[in-house]
Amino acid sequence: MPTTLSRAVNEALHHALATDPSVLVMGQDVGGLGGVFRVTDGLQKDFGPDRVIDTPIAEAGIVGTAIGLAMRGYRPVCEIQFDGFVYPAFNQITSQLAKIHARSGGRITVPVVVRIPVSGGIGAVEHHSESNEAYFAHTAGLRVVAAATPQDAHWMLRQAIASDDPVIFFEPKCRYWSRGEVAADADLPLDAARTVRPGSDLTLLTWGSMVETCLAAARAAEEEGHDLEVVDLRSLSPVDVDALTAAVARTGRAVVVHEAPTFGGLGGEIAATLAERCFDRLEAPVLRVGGFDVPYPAARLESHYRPDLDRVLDAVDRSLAY
Amino acid sequence: MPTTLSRAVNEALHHALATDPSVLVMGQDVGGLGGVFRVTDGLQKDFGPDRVIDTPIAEAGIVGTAIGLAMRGYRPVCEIQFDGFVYPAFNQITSQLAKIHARSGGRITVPVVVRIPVSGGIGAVEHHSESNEAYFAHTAGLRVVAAATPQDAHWMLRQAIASDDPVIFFEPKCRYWSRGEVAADADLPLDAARTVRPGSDLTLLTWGSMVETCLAAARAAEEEGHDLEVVDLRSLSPVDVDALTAAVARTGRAVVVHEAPTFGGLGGEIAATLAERCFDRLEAPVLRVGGFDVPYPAARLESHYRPDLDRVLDAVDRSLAY
Amino acid sequence: METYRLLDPDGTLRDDPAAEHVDAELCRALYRDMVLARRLDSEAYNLQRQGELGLWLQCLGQEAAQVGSIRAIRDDDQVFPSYRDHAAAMCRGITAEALLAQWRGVRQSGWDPAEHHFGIYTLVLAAQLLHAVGYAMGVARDGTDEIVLTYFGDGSSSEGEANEAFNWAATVHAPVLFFCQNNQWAISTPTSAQFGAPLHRRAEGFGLAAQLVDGNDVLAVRAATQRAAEAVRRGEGPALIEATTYRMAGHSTSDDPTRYRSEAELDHWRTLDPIDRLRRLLEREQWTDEAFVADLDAEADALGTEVRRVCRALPDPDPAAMFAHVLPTGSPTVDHQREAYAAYSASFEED
Amino acid sequence: METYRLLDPDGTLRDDPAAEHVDAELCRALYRDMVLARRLDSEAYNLQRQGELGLWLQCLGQEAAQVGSIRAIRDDDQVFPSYRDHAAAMCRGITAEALLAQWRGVRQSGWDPAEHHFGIYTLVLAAQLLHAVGYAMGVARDGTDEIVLTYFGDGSSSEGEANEAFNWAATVHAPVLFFCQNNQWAISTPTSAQFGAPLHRRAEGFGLAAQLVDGNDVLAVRAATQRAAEAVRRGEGPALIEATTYRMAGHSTSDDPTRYRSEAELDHWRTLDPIDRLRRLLEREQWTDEAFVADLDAEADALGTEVRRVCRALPDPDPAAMFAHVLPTGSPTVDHQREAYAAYSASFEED
Ligand SMILES: Cc1ncc(C[n+]2csc(CCOP(=O)(O)OP(=O)(O)O)c2C)c(N)n1
Ligand SMILES: Cc1ncc(C[n+]2csc(CCOP(=O)(O)OP(=O)(O)O)c2C)c(N)n1
Ligand SMILES: [Mg+2]
Ligand SMILES: [Mg+2]
Repeated sequence: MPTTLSRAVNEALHHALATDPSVLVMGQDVGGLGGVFRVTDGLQKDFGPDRVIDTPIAEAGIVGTAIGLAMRGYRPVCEIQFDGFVYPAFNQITSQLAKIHARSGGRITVPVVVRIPVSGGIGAVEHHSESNEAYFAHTAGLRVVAAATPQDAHWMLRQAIASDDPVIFFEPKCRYWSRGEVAADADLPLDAARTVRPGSDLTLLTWGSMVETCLAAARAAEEEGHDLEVVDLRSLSPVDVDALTAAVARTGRAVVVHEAPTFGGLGGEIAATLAERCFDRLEAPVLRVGGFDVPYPAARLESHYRPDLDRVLDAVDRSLAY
Repeated sequence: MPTTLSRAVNEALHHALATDPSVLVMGQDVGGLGGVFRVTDGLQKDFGPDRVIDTPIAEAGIVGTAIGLAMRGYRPVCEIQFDGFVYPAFNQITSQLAKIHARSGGRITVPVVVRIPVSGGIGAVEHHSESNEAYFAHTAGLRVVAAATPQDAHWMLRQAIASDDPVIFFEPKCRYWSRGEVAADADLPLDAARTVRPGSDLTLLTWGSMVETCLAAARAAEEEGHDLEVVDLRSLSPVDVDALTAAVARTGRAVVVHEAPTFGGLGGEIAATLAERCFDRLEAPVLRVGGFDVPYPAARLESHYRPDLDRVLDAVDRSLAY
Repeated sequence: METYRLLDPDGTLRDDPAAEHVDAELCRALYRDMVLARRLDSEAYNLQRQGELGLWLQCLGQEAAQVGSIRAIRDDDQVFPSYRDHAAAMCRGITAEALLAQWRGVRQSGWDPAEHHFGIYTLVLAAQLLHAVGYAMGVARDGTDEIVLTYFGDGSSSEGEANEAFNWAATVHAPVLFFCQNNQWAISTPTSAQFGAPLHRRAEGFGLAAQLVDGNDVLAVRAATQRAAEAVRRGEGPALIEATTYRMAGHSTSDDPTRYRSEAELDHWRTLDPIDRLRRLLEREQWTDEAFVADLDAEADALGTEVRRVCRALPDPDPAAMFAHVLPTGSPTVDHQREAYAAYSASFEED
Repeated sequence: METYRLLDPDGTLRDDPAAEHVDAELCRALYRDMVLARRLDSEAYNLQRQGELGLWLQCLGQEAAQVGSIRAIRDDDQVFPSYRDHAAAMCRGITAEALLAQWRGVRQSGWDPAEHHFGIYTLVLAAQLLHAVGYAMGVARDGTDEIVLTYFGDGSSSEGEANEAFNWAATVHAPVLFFCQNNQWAISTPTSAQFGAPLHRRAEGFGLAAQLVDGNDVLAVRAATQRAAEAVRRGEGPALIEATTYRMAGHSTSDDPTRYRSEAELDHWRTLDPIDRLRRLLEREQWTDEAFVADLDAEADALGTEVRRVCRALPDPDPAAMFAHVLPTGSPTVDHQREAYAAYSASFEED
């Protein structure tokens, strides 16, 4: 039975809570309400308010106390209500969560997972549609991942919770209601990229909310006789560079697609790396399709802001025509 | 008479305070102490504690109240004591300072300058040597600049204060005591890159603390018969892409050098852009030399962490040998 | 601290010096403000249900807290609102169109803060408190006698930035009045999970002059705000008012409050409704008559019609709007993207 | 609130129930702790002046606040320090070598927090307060009877995170004791520019049990901390102690305090020196003798020698250390960089 991405996350949390008494779920409204996206629905009923904790509205507090709990041996899974509300916790994330393992010479580990519903596409008001993965990916000491399917949302979250690393876990909110199978086992480690669709003419590299868009573009291109490969990065830090390089070395053409503003986005890192590693194999420049370099616009403009099938295909055409 | 970079900043602040009654200087210890780097030395004596304001220790408060003051018609110049202490203000910077002009449909302007002594090289303790420009450059709605010389520190700061844009102003703290001439006028607009040294074999692209390192590398390479160009980006957002592209199109080889961790750093953006724009002109991949993807290490290791002349030359050699 | 109240739920005025200034004209005006606000609020709710708005956050039940406070300060006193302060906004002359635009998703904000001395809504909780303090510092520097008022909720008070604002204001003695609408809930989180001691006590601890007031009593809110505002205006330092009220609706149109609160609780608060309460006074004192009621009904109906009309008429923005106002001095990067996107869009039309 | 004091500056014990538990053994032990801490502190200062340390932040003058508080809690009570808490650290058995490593720049921290129940120093002001609250939540969940104590300064109390911690602790009733060393200065900023009302009052406003204590009176600090700690341990909820003390040195070895404070102020506080004060009591009560003094002198001298020795002996770290412990489970990116850097470095040796 295909399940929704939201449900797949819920079941991962349920499993973690059920099998590991040190796991805690904490965040604003995660308890009785089940979170604003109902991702934590029913968890407090099953595990009680001491393990599924409604917190005060204080994001630094959520991450900061989670760090303290982790130091005590707990494995807190924090929810940040929306992407745009993680910034009050930025100090705790960058200077503490990311660095404390190194700062302590490896003596302190803080297995905290910070779940962030991310990106746009749901017609939300301002600050509710940010794609801010680049800030975290650039922060050494964090593991940063983005799930695009129910399978990955479920298994990557279970892997993230089981990992001793601090993990920033992005869930594309516009995909919460999308359905897919969740297998009985993880089929990839947390830090591996996935070839979602093989192809020989050009590689689309993407993650999170844009995976489906790229798949749609690949299907559309197929009708025009182009065989596009789609790679879902999944792990945004560290990036599975070898897999990406191998793919692009094979096709000779690459387009990186993400929803975040293009300038200084993670796409720059990927494109730069591929341009360096595949220098002699590239038949066209690595192109990027991203959000524009403007604050995320009002809801009625988001279809213009977010990369869509046409914009991806436009870049594909430019690359193929090169 | 050559002046220090620190003094050049001081004089720019002095000039702004003297000529524009709406300018305020605010931050921790900027008054009687003159700041921990003495950059604001004497300003409170000359302009009083109402214009050179010692604030409580609350970085969100510094930026947040500066925004309010700007809404009232003031032009606050905030000092963040060290790079690593800007994160508590990250929320005010990303969601308010950067976005409020757009959010208000252009009705609100917030001409706030946030000065940040940045980067390492002074043997400091943890959190005092961060190179965090990429976070801000990726944030649409901010102007981000880095001064590398007394001339630029002075004139770019005066331009930043005069500008209606919110500006993140980076001062490389290891260069505070370096000396240079400050001309009677600005010689470049705030958003222009500068060719610090012309050259025909390869272009070194850099900013802030690494400009001097790259110049030293170019001098060393000259002895080996290589003619390296050095371009100081100065403006990190927006980037003077045309100037960079023109330079690299000419030399056909580029190495981007910065002190921040390489992964997801601004170097990726620059390299990706150049690789795309100069695809047919590049004789070698655009290489990057940056800090390692680790938390900034203990002081006794920083000489290993920071790109130095040898690491730059190593990349230059690899590029030239390609 | 005892809750300050002038008007009991049954509509009797208490014996209090402030009650002496209460007259028919005042009560009718406040009543009108509240009734019109509630009408706009319910029309907007309906429009959201019909898909005309993306989201709406109701101020239902909080009309007295907002109307009483904003009517107690001067029109040139700058206000920094949160996002549920529609009644206050309306008192400042902000139109239905301006109020709805943001929630329809055609703009990020609706009105000119300078024109109305009323800032744009702030959705990032508590951020506006620091802006208010900074603005107030500017007012003090300018030597004028305005004050600044900022609205926020019980939940927002837990944010670090809210507390930095309280402390900063107290330290620099800024002419700012913090106004908390404690509506008992922050989405699904009750105040018992938000703080360990009442906010007005915390405010005193920071050195703010604090009052606790019945937020469903528009007369008490007005009197308390007047008192606080005048003290702030006289330079006696910043103040905080905690107004006890209740969010009668869900948090937003996306919320399902039945998941976390009881009908009994709602019933209790229904008996404390701020509009009913004032109407009881109007009736008891015979300060109302058929004409007043009929006129107000008609005015509310007209407003309802207007709200529906302007909402549906709000045009979708031009994509170019997205590229406007990124940097006041402009950016070649953005210019280039605007042009490229226009050319790209045009290429479809050619097809 | 009156400042709690047991020992007057002239060395007389006040008439207070807590004074009854004061005896020679206790006073000698506390005196020894303070004298040794001061010695380490001054040796480290000298080493910095000689270039052996990159930076040093002295605890000079604050020994009573630290020793009195840490000696009042159990050894298994977890402590989250700030960065100037050397006297407290020493009481927890942290060696001079561990204390100096960070400031010499050979490591980012010195000791094992689990072994000493004493966290690594936190340089980002107030961040540790939230860790302490979270840790305390864990203690409460575990159902053990430890408590958590966290140190911070007057200046740090203005940070949003500090206030989130106060509020959070009060809300969840965490077994945590916030200990503020109000040393009157935050670098060059006096408390008058830091807050508008005393911190202990603010703490009460948050719902914390608060005490104000003479931080230069080691006996009062110890008694107050014991009282607070036992209440926290009994589950009565979180508490805060504000200890009034003074930073006798500059903020750090990089600071020049003559720029912002007067010699007269320093002179005043010299008369309140915590070590002198306890020595006066020891002498007055004849709880000291030549042997004690001589032994302690010798012990302090030995410590001084040891501090100089271990500091100079601290080896420069291997560059590979930079790549260690980035992610607990490792990262191919970092592995690759470590290997590449090793190969690169080796290439020089070949030359
Ligand atoms: C920094 C931040 N964190 C979280 C949110 C999500 N959020 C929106 S409203 C809300 C509850 C606010 O409660 P309160 O301050 O009491 O205001 P009310 O909605 O009751 O008027 C939350 C958690 C946000 N907008 N901003
Ligand atoms: C978030 C942050 N902002 C600024 C600083 C810079 N800084 C270091 S110590 C200090 C003063 C702290 O004063 P206080 O908390 O009273 O502690 P004390 O040094 O007096 O012990 C400042 C501003 C910092 N370390 N962290
Ligand atoms: Mg509320
Ligand atoms: Mg202090």
